[in-house]
Amino acid sequence: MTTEILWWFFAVAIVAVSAGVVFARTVIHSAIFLILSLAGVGAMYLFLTIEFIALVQFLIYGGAVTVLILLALMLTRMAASGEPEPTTGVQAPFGALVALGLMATLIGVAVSTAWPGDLGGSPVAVSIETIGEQLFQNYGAPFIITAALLLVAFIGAIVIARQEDGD
Amino acid sequence: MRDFTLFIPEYIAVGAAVAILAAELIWPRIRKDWLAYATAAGALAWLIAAIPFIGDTAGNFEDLLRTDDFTAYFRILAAGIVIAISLFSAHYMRDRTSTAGEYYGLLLVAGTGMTLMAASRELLTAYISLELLSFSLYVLVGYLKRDRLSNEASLKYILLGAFSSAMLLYGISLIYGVTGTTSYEGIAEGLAARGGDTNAAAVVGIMLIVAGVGFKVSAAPFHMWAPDAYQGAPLPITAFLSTASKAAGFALILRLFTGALVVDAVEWRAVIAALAAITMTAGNLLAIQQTNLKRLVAYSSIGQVGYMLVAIAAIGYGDAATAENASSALLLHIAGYTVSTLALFAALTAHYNRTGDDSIAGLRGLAQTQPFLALVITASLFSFAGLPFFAGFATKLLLFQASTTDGLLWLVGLAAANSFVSLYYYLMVMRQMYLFDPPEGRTRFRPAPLLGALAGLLLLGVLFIGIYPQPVFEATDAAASALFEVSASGLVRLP
Amino acid sequence: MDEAQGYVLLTALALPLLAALALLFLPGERKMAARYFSAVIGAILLGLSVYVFLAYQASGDILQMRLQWPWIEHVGFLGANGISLHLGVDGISALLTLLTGVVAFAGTLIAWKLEYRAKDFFILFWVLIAGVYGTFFSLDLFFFFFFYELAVVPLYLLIGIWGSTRKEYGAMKLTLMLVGGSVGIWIGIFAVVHEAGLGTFDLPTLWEAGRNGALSPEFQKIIFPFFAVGCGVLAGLWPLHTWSPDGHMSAPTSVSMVHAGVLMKLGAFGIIRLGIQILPEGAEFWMPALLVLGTIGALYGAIAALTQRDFKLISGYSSVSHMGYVLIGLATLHEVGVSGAALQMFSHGVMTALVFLLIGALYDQAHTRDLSDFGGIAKVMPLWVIAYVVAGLANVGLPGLSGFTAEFHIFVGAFKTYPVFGGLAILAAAIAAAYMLRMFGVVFFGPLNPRWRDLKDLSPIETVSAALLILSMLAMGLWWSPFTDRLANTVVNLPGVTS
Amino acid sequence: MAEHAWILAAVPGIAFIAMAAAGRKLPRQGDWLAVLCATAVFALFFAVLASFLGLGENAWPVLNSIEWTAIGDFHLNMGIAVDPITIVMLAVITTVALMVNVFSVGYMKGEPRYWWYFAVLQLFVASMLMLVLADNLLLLYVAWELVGLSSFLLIGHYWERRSAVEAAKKAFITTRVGDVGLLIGIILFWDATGTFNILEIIHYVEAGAIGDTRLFVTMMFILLGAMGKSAQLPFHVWLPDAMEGPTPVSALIHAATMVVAGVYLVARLLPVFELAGDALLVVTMVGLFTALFSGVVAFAQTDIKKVLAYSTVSQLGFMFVALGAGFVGAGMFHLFTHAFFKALLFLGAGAVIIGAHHHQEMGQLGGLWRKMPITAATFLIGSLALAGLFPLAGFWSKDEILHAVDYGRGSWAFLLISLAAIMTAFYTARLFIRTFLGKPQDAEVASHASEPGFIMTGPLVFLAFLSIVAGFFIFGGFGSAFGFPGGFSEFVFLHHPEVFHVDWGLVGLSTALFVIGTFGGAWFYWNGRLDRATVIAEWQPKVYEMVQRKFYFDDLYQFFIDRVVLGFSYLVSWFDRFAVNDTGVDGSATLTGYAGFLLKHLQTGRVPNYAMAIAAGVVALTLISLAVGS
Amino acid sequence: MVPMENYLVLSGILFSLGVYGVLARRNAVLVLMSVELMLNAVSLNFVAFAAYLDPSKATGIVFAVFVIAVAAAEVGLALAIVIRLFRNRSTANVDEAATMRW
Repeated sequence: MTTEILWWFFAVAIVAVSAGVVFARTVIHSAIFLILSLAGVGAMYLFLTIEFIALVQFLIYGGAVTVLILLALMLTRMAASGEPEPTTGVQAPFGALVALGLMATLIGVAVSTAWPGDLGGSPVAVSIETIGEQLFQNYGAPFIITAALLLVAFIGAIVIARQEDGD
Repeated sequence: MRDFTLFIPEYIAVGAAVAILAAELIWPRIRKDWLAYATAAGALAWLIAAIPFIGDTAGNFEDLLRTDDFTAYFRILAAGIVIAISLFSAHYMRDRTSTAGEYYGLLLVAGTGMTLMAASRELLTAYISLELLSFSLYVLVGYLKRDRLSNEASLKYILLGAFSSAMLLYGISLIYGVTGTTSYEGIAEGLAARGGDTNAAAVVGIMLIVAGVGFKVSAAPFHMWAPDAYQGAPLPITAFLSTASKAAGFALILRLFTGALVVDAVEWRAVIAALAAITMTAGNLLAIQQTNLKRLVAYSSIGQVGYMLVAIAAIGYGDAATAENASSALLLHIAGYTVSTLALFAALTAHYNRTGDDSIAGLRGLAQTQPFLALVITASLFSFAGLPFFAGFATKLLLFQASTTDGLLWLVGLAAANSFVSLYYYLMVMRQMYLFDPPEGRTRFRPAPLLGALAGLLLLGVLFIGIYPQPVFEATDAAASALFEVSASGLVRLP
Repeated sequence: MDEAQGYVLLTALALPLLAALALLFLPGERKMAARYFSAVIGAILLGLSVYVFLAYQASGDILQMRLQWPWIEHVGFLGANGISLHLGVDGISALLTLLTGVVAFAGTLIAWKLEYRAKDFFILFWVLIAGVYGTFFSLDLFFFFFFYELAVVPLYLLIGIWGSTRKEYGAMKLTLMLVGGSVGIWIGIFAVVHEAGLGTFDLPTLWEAGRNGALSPEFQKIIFPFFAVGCGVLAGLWPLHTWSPDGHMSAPTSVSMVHAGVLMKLGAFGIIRLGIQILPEGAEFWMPALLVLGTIGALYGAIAALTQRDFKLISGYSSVSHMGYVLIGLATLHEVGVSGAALQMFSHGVMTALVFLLIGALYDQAHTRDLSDFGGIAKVMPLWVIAYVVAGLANVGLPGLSGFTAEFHIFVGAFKTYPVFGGLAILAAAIAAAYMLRMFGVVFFGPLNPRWRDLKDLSPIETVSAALLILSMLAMGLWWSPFTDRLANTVVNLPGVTS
Repeated sequence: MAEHAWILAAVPGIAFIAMAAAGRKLPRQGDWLAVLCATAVFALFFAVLASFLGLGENAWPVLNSIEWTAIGDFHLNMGIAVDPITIVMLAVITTVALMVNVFSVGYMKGEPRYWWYFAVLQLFVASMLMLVLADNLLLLYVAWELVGLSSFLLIGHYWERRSAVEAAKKAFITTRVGDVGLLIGIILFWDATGTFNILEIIHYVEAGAIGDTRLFVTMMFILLGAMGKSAQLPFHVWLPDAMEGPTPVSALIHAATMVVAGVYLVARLLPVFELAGDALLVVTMVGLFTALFSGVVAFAQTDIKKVLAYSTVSQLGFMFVALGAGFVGAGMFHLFTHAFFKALLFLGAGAVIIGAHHHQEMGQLGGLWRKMPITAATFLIGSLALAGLFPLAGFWSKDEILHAVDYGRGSWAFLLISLAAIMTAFYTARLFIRTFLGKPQDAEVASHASEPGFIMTGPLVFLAFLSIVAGFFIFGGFGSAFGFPGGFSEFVFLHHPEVFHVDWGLVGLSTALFVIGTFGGAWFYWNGRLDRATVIAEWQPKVYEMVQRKFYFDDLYQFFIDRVVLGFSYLVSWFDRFAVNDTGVDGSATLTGYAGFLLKHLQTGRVPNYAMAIAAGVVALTLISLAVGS
Repeated sequence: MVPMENYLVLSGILFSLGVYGVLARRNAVLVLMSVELMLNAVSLNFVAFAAYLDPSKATGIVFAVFVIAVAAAEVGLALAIVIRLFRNRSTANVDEAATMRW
């Protein structure tokens, strides 16, 4: 019972802060909201009793990504003119329309579908072993490829961002 | 079972990539065009290493990746493309960048990504491979970082790419929710076995996936990044975008749709047909308006994607046999299209290295300043338009013929009409080259021998496929049957 | 024997292509070499064509000189003989082969005067000719379409580079309209091959399928228009004829000759090969419509020609008119009418080729084609005028010249089937007399306009090619049984052709 | 020989080719070759005639044909058929051709394109002979067109003269209109009977192969052709203009031979006409109107050749009337005689023109008989023959026609044709008087006038002789002297022979007509006085002008062509440019381009818009497929 | 105890918000953040499915892991590009990076 209340609290909070991300007036606020939202989703993973993924979420997102973003903001926020430029484009209302349509669709799908194997029961705890097993045994190939992927991203980021004579 | 030897060719490719990176780190002053030749050599080794896998049916890595003829086909295609592109780049990049190691390395990796996309029979692997290709391309497109256009292009490309891959992922998640698995066989069975009340989820999932892959192959309305990316990217990368990334996209689509989604054909075939129609029409109509060669090529390639999607629609509409024939014809067309495009860019690069002008008007009088390049450009454009003697004629005709099924004739007709429209803007290019005398000060010149030879070689390829496609067609047939022998031909379709 | 003759066809088909290839490697400055070379090639082709025509046995099989090389088979959807290089001629294509040989040779000679990028011209010219031969020889749908397109496309450059009035417009319009037409053919091909479901493009097989009901009547009725209109565009089918006046106005002389002389026939030929022979039922169903359009074209072209002031426009419109006759002849589906159509293809071919030759010869000197600028030039160019009068009289359908032979057969066929339209067609012939004589009167006769006092008469080369064309006109006009005999067997055995 | 009569046509044909090819190079530009050829044909004719008569009636008609082509069931034979009608035509053609060839040697001396003139003359003779020899309508049509062509070429011989070109064009196109009818008629015959052979057609028709209405329509089409060639109303307009040609040509083509081709055709097909309901009545009416009309118009003409031209038209009308009455004999006989005296008159006119140095307006002539007596004499004979003075040739044939009309068509036609006869006499008198008698109107013309040489007067004399004697062929006795007993009518009209008998009443009557006409003319114009004529003219100026303007026919046609035909043509060309081309073709192209132009503005270059496209696309796809799916 | 649909609905909302962000915001970094939101939604989806429907194989969780990894890499690369954009044009505004169009 308490979990449900708690869940609902978190759910509402997540929605709220996520809304904050996209609606906040200034970029920095959005960034902060984003951190909160990510954390909230991490909490959701906890509700799903899958601590591992929650951990990953906190580490990678809560840590790395947000730091990156903040860094980027530092590097890019001060425009030629001091004051922050308007951050919402003209097509916002249409965007809202489309997004609402999409939301309706997705929610509709979520509730209308009778998910095969959904016992309507509570989530089953997935042991860390299973995950490891899957990750390193069955999904070895993607894992290796991901290594290459990260390498590419790494190199690419360097190549693109690297200061050179002339910049 | 986990047979790591299946990917020796890819190891070679990636190894070569790393080696090249290292080389430049070690000798920063190394001549950049040597790196290009090294890349070509590496890709060649990759290609050679791929040959033994032709005809291998057993190659199967954990049901995640298969190295059957289909894979072999795209391996060779990818390797060939990388060879060509790296050679195109030799002078181009030498003149434009201080460091090229990453460029060539990423080129190879991108090729690998393409191969893996063709090989993967599981959504996660497919997705990762796709991202491997995409990431490399994001960087390559933006490689001329000081060039505002290049940078803008890569920004657009990556932002939209991320956006659309999020869509793709959401779709995958829905499919996963419906079928409880991500392997194509599993999905096929799951879809076949599912109850009617999961339709919504399945449909939405499929549509999101269509959007994701549609973005990759730049099908309207997901195509809008393409022209900008093409225009901004370094010329060789434009070639790579219009060949490799499209081919890869279709490799993935073929695997996925014939292996898994074909079961649910009734749900998506109409949509694919519609996409095809919109794509080809939009591409050709917009191409009419272009003044920049790269953009023109971009739009015309969008048109080509429309034609290729016809085959995918045919897979949905026809029976198993039709599906296989259509796939085979599609592969053939991809081969023809690729060769033609490469030929075109070989000539364009030679011309661009000389003049630095990538507008259509820049070709003015080329027939007199450089008849050979003009000839090559003509050949490839006519090949796109599907005129006789050039690859496009045979491949397009066979593609459409194979895709003609009951209920799809209208689309084939539209495609034919579109390729007629396309002739107009190809002729406009011809017009610049042949009808006008060159502007003042444009004198005869001879292209760099390497590019000249390459162009000639590719021209021969275009002619060969155009006149005697039998061998290539047999190869694509083998590839297609490999695609189907796994399961799809046995798959029951939902009514 | 038959096989061996098949190689004759192959030679006639390959020779121009090889010629184009060879010229490709010839340095552009060596104009003379290109000319002589092309002249020789043209002569050889003429010889081969004459041989093909004469060697065609009037009493033998319908398809002769067959040669079949498997090309693409047992792959994809293609079965045995999926696509094969299948050559052969029937009576009609034998006749048209002769036509091609004659016109091509004449055209080559006329191109002699060309100075600007002569080599490139001949390259494209030979590609064009190869396309024409290929279309006439092909007994395989794939290659039929292959060569059909091959014959159309070079026109863009040929007109665009070497043309005269509004050349870019004319070239673009002509190319687009013709290729646009071939889209229709394309769709037709897809539908037919799919519907037949034999996995082959082999024409005889498909004809069989069309006859034995493998292609249902409903299907045939739906698809025939695609072929008819698609080919019709090239045949100057009203109202899709407008490329003809403009295109001819812009085209350089020898291109006009080949184009109006031979290419337009490809269209009509396609209607026979694809329309009538693959889809007999559809043909029977749609022919009345074709008849109406053909008749409109015949009258329309003639009437429009009455008041044109540009030589080439007159010939352009009269071409529309005459191709209208061809369509009428085909539409009768009567043995005499269809033979008449075939004869008319030949007749109009040589006649219009001659006309354009002469117009070119005049325009090169006068640099105007406006009728009202001229007058009395018979004084300075007697040969030219005589040749033109002959051509014009053939155009008018004067007995003794090919025009009469052809039109007479068409009229007979038309009267047997649709008398009213036959009458209208004859009326168009009368109008033809009006516009032709009007032109004679204004341009050739009357007092000599001093401005043209020093025009030169036909050069020897021009005279030779003109004589060649006039000769073939007289041949058909005076003694036409050699032509009709070769046609008879083929025409009578066309599906749906009545007696 | 008779079955090889095609040689007659072959000889001049070869001559034509030879002269057209090499005529200019030959000595004297090859006129001797022409004359030689004409003589040969003339001689050959007698050979044919002899063998023909030798074969005897039962062997007539002499046939000789070969298979030309065959397509399936469509068979086409070509050949010749020689029967009395053919013989008559052959006689006329060969004789007049010879005369004209000889005459031309003198007349055309020093004219431009001398050789070409003779060459075309041979072409004409060849095709004319082919026309009358043909055993089938197709070959006949071929020849028909070829004579038209040579007529066109000869009329336009002086093509530097605009008027000549116009005349040639007019002749060709006008007759062409008729020919269209003829061709239609021929094909209609084939359609019904499956053959072009004339005898077979007649046979089929008599067997009732064609329904009445259809047959009537067919015959009307055929008649159109005949009217076109024979310049019957309303196709007569080309013949007077045709006088632009050299005068000998007018004599040969536009008086003696080609223009009677129509008459020949009708005579040839008369059996069919007879079965075709009122077809013959139509023929009569056409003939009558033409005869009267052109008789009237001839009054007001001042150019001697024009007068002769209209008189020709009128005489052709007579022949049609005769045929319309169903009397081939009468028609053909008038054709026969008329050929000689009209050729004589034209050649005489030619002599006058040469003698008077190309003055041919009556107003400038007059009193020439002193200067050129032979010409005057022969011309007088011709005129009298034309006017129908007993016992000259014209008298007998006109007599025959009157008789035929009286017998076949009744009194109303008889009255009208008698009126026409009077007119004939009238304008003939006027022509002769004003040209040769009275005082010279134009002194210096008269002073320079002189008799042309023998080469020209010779033919005149010969023809004059024929104009006198030709009429006697009507008598059986006279005929049998030449080997065909029963006389002309029986010879020609094998089917139901009618023995000729002189009906003195009729003789009296026609003589009366002659007298009235001639003396009327004399009274008006005797020794160059014009006041009486002018009185008439001023009494009703409108009428006079109308007559002089040939009842406005030409103006009417001109108007029709300029306003209606050409106007329509302009309309069509306009439609072709604007509606079909600019709107239909270019329009669609522009439209496509414009669609692209609109579309490209979606490509704003802004990431959010692109993303919008993607998202909207996804939503759309999803919703659509959900809607479709469920 | 919470039914799976809740999670799905939540992720749907997050996803749509992300979409809105991409469509509406002009600052490149913001666009990226929105994309991150979408990816979050996706991985939430995966995990939820894994936990409820497929605990034995837990493919979804693996997927989620990869998604997170890829997302992180993507952000890194994208930010590098954005910084380059800022260097070139001294703006991070995507609307102004619209030199190429039509």
